Amino acid sequence: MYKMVATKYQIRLDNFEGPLDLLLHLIEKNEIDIYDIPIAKITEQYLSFINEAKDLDLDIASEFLVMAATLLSIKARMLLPKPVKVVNEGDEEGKDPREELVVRLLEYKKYKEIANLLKSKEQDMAQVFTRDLDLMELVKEFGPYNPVENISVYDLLKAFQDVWQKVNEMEPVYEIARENISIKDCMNHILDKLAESPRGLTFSELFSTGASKLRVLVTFLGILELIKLNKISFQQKDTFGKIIIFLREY
Amino acid sequence: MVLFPKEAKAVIESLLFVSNEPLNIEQISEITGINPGEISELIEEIARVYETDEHGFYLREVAGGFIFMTKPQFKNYIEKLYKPHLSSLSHAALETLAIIAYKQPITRSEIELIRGVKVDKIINTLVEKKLIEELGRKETPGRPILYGTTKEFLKYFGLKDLAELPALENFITEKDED
Amino acid sequence: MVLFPKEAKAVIESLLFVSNEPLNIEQISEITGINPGEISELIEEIARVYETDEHGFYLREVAGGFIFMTKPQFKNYIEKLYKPHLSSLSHAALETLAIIAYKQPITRSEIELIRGVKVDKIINTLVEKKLIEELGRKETPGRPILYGTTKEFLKYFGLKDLAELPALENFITEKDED
Repeated sequence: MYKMVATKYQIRLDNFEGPLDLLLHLIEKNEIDIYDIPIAKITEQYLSFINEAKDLDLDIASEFLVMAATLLSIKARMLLPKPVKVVNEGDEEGKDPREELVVRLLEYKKYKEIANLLKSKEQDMAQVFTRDLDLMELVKEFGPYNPVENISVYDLLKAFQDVWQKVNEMEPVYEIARENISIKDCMNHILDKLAESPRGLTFSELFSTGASKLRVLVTFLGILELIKLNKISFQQKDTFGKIIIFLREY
Repeated sequence: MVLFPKEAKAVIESLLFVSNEPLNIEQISEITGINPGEISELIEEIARVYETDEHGFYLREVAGGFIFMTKPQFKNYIEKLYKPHLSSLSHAALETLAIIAYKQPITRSEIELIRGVKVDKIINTLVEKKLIEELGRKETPGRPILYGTTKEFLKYFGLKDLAELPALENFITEKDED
Repeated sequence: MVLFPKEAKAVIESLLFVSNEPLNIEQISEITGINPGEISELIEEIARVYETDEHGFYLREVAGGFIFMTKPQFKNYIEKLYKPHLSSLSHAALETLAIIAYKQPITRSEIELIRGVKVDKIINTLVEKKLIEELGRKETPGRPILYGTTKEFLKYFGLKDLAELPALENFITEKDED
């Protein structure tokens, strides 16, 4: 019987930080040399923890199950007969199947010990107090403080101007927003243009080449509105041909 | 707990050190169990130590209690220490302030639309520095807060009212003449 | 401004007294105009004075600077005046911090490889507590975030700097000597 059976119900899976923590615990409990882990024994103990957690209906984190699989795989490889011929060191076949696990355990163990060191430092710091300074009170003592010292209204204006310029350069959307195009204005514009062109105009001829998306959209809406009002008409010669818009009177 | 006189003095000093409010003798007595008469004597001893020139702060009796304060002659240095907290505005803050000054009342998201970056932290800083304030809520979905400049803003810039802000048009024409 | 040595010491002491963050020598030099070497000497003098039993607080070197703190033995008295320190970190958080402290900059999945468990929640908590911060992105597929410890980390554990942590080699298990 292993020692841990006696303590079965005091030490539970959820007392451990993870599978490596549980393995280190088993290694310490059994006073095992970490460089020569009796893998069958440890695997059995490890699995009994998992089973116990299952019996208690605890959620077993997947990490614990992955480790169980790793242990079983190492155990299986240990059972394979050792290759007869001497193989080079570093050769995959000659490697101790436990090696990778040992490296991980040693690495984890270091940080576990450092965590304990941090814990003691944390406890030390809980003994000391810094002053309870009220910064706002302190600042008040300095009397009226000008947060815009060295900044004039002209700096402010300049800042605004710079921002505004950037907006105009980079975001044509703003230009449009400030354009304030109304459908009514646009409708009048279309009517004026068409009045000048008795033979009609194509859609794109109704606005200048550099027109914003918004202007194109509003122009389109204006055309729809004018058609509804029976002020304009349109003609299309071929199925995919140009649409010519002209004033109703013509 | 029985304390040796030296230890008693150190305990009292540690309490005076952490407190940001004047501590009175009764409070100290309650915490330490030392009798008020003794506390009074020890406080006097402590006060004498800090009066000497080599110390930067001293014990003052204020509002019926005792509190450590820095000596008045070092005020300028302490102000310098806190200047970074009060420090002048960053360029981002200045831009935001300029937008608010010229476009008020304005919402946070309207400013963000113009500057193209988040401005919540800057808005908070400007409110803390009393340069801007909430003017109300915009009657649009979400009822966002509207910001505008404060009376202090006018004071800091030496303006009578907002109309005294240099006009945008003037600036632009001047620029064009360059 | 030229200061007499005694005055210089008092000025430095006053600054240390009103700062709630560790002050480093460069900051003090910038404020006072005293040269760093002299400041270093004066700070040592100040520290020596407060080490003596009659004082309730002392000067500690933390996070690359100096800060006055109450002496540990007076904790119980101060906790009567102020609430005890807030809860401590979980063991999982401490393990994660230990790994980050030694392996920074490090990604979340690299930490998970060492600890053998998921650490996303702990990472979030540690970032919230400002004990760790993002240092950038690792130039590998997915460009994962790289984490490192903060100044707050040093303050929290009362460390001067990261070099104060013992070398990792000291933690190699002694089994090989058997």
